[in-house]
Amino acid sequence: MSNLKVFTKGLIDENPVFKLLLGMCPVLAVTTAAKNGLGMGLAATAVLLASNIIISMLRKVIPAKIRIPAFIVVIATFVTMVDLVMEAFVPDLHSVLGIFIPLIVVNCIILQRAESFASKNSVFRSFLDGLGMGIGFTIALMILASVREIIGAGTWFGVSLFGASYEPMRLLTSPPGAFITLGLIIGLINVLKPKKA
Amino acid sequence: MSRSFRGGVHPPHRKKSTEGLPIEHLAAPSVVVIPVQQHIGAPCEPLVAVGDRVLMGQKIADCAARVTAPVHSSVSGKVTAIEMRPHPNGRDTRAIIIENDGLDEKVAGLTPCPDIDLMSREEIIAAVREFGIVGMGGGAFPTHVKLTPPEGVTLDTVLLNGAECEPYLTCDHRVMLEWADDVIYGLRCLMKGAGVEKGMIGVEVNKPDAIATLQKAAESYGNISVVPLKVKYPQGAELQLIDACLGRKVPTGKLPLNVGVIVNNVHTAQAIAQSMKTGMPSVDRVITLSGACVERPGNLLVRVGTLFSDILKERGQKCEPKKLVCGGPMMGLAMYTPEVPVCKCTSGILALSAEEASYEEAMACVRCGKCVDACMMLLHPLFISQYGERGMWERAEEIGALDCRECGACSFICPARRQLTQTIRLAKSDIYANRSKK
Amino acid sequence: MDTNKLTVSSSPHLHAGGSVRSAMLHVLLALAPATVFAVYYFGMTALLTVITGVVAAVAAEAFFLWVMKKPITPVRDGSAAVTGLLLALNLPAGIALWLVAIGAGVAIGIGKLVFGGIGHNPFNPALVGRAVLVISWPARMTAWMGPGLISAATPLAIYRDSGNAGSYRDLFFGFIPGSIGEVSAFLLLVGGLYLLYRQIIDWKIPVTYIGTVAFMMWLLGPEGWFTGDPLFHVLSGGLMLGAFFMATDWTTSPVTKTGRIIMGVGCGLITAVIRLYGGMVEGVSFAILLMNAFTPLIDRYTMGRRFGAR
Amino acid sequence: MNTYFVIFFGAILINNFVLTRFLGICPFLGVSKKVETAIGMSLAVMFVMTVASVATWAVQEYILLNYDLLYLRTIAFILVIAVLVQFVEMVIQKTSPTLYQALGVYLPLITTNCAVLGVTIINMNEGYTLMQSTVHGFAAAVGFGLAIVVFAGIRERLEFADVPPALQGFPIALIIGGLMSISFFGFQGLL
Repeated sequence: MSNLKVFTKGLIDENPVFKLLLGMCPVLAVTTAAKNGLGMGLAATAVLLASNIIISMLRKVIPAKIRIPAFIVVIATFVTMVDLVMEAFVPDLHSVLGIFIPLIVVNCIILQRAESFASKNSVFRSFLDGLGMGIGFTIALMILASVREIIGAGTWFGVSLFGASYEPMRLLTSPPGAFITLGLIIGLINVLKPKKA
Repeated sequence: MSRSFRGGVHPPHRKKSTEGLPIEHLAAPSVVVIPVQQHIGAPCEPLVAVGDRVLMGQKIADCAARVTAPVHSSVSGKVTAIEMRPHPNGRDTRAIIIENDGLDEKVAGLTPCPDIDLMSREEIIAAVREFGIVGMGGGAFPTHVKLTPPEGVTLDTVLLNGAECEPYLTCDHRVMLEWADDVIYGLRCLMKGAGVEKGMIGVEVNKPDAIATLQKAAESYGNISVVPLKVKYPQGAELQLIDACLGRKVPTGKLPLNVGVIVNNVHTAQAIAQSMKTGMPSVDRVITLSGACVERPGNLLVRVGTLFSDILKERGQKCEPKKLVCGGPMMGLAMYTPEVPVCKCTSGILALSAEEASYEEAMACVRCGKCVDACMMLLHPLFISQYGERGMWERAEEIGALDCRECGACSFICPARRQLTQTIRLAKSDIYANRSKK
Repeated sequence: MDTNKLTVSSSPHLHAGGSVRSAMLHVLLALAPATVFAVYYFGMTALLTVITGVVAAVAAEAFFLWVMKKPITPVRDGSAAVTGLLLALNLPAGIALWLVAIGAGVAIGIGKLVFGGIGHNPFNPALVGRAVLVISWPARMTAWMGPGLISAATPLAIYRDSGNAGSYRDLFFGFIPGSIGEVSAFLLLVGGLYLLYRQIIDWKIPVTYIGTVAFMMWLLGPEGWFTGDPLFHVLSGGLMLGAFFMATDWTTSPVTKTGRIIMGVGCGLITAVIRLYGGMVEGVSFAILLMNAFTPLIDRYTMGRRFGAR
Repeated sequence: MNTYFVIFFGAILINNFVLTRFLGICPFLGVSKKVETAIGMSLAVMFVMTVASVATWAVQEYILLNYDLLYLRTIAFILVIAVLVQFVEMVIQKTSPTLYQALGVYLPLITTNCAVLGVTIINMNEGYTLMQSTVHGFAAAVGFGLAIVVFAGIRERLEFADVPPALQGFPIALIIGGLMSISFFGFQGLL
């Protein structure tokens, strides 16, 4: 696999949200507004990048038997750092995202990339993989969050789009709307890009 | 107070056109086609060869197996062929073809049996076997086998099935009405043959004349009772009949004899009586010919081996039948050709018009639950059929696919026109096929 | 006889004659009295709402089937029309028609066709449509009107605020503010009895549903045990409409006998809890939706003993 | 008593972990194809979440607060949960082989179930006492179990449905999740 492919596969072909269906909890929970989606995506990308690099560096040191606990400790460390950094610099966003920042620890994407990619590949390739996956995750969050915010609140990044007479379909920003919107978006992607036989 | 069971449906009776018509003798046809297998069990081997002259009542096929019944010639004449012919069960079966000489010359040695009081139980069972008696309600199970239950089973009741719950059919009704004494005599034979003291006849209350006549005929026998049954399909299903008459439920996977009962059709009882009294084996029976396409419907006494086509020709056709059904419309089989013979278990021939045999394209199950309410076995046909369609036989078996008796009530009632009975039947055969593979 | 013309098919060879389409037409017929009364009582706005609901639902079904490149013949089974009518009857009089159309589209699209159409939907489509509208536009969905489109509180809201039940006669015959189709308990009862007579619905769900609500409301009265007003609660809100026409929906209610009783009692309990303690004054739609979710499990665990089972 | 009542029913009906809080979505979507496995999973989760609530409360109270290590909470909790799951697995394996057979396969999956870590963090954020944490942990798991079992029932039925190809699998599962979430909406404002 070329380095380019390592980077781009996470964007579309193996998009963690739309194709691999990993890390669904924050995807559904924080996508009520585009800003939250972007914040969550970037936080996850930071953790993903850092953990992929470190785990790749340590891949020959960590014994196979305890690799999962070891990965979790590495990931948890970075999550804690991101958590504290966000609390210090973007407190508003931090409080909106709430427990989903610490929960990045158990986000399947990160552990899955550590297990299936970073622990077997070079540092550079792991970096590309983490970056691609992180951006793919962020894009997915952005798409879902944008749809939900635009229809469900009539705004995008807090900017009113349709004027005061628009009555937003609040379903989309409510919990049921998260499930239904994501389901329909994935369905739409399946229609537009049929699986290769 | 009429008795009944849980579940069931109310199909249109459509008995009006024939229930008032007395039994007519239909002249024997010029050629009869007598299958060597007209019963459940081992097929018989022909005892005659092509070119032989056979006489009426002569045994022309038999077999040494336990579950089997001999076959007799229904006419006198010459055997012209022994070959595979279409059979009402849908499969081609070996049949003895006899050219009727029209003489009805009876074979020598047909002597009436003595009065049953003078016969032993074993003698009765042997006679029933030799007369080739099988269940004439459609089951075609050899009657003498029912009379000899396995070790450890105690019988106490013989139950005659006179429910005749299938629409159109009226032959049992006429038999009970016209030959009530024979029915009672046959029942007494069966009781003695089975070694039991109690006899019962279950009849749906839409045949009040038959109930009254039977009650009168049974008057002098304190141990025989006539049970009026609610008019509901399938009241005549063996297990439901036992439940209604005796309040006993045959456990899953068991037979009526496990609750001390054997069930026979009223026509079977009448045939036994007839053979006992004359010595002539089972060579004819009463069938109901009906359906909108038949010009002169009726209840006809016909020789075993008469082709459906001959009967239809004799009685005339008003229109081209869309469907030709052997038996009743709920459980009977649709024939692909009229060139099939009447067997001992053929209770009716229905030439149905397109209108009667209405067919509509099936749609998705809407889960109305009507099939659940209709199922006499208290199953859930919609689920069994769905599992069956998806090849999920284990789940289908878990929820009772093998308990299905294929009465057809679920398909009949389904507003989405789903072929539930058919898919369950397929699921059952798949389950059995899977089992034998293991 | 021409052998080739003989149809060979599996038994049985007779059919009871009922069809899904005829059942749907009977449901429409059964809803007709209540609908006509609504038009008389609320005026033309009710008629427009009903027409919009039915037309939008049928059009949505045809449209989505066309988009999915499927034959659009299933539209003829009448189920979309029933969904549209039930949705319209569950909306307040005077509601904006674009809302009705969106509700009908959602009901058919998300409520039914994403699952493959009739028979496959786990939730009652009309109620899905209504619930989406309630969540999205709560203010519009609770702007109740009396006749002449004058804003008015529903009896349930008045009762909750002041404990005043109003006239039973008005409640029974329907001279009260409320959703278009829910006001006349009497005419809904007539329609429900018609469906029972036609054997399209089973008595178990409506009887246990209404009975449970009545009992719970009597039991948990405002002044202690057994001081409630069961009659008021039975006659008010969407209970009659829900119990006879929506909880009994074939596809989304249990098929077993015991299951249907559980369905009715469950709906009754949830409705009572929502009315007594919930944030909404009405609880019928969400109670039925929640029990719809449980229906597969109910069926699974209430199959009961088969004939001859030991 | 009333607080416990509110915590209990709140966690099941109003703030259902899966349907409203979006915790434990992975097992909700992944282990819900059959009712039996869903029941097994929820029993395992109930056990682990209740015990984890107690254990993390102790860790927070006696270690993190005492030594001013609150910033290590995430790491500490995830380790506690991982160890706990391992321990539970070993205990069950030793004591009850039947239970192990029923729950064993689900236990390793629970470590990465964000509902477990989530419930412990929520317990701390809400400032629950030991008893409240325990009740909340158990109730949250009951809510999770209720959602996943009901969901599995619907999904099993949907095997017979003619779902459009593009929506088969996860999309339709998400839509069902949404509709279930809608049906729980009636309890808003309760308590």
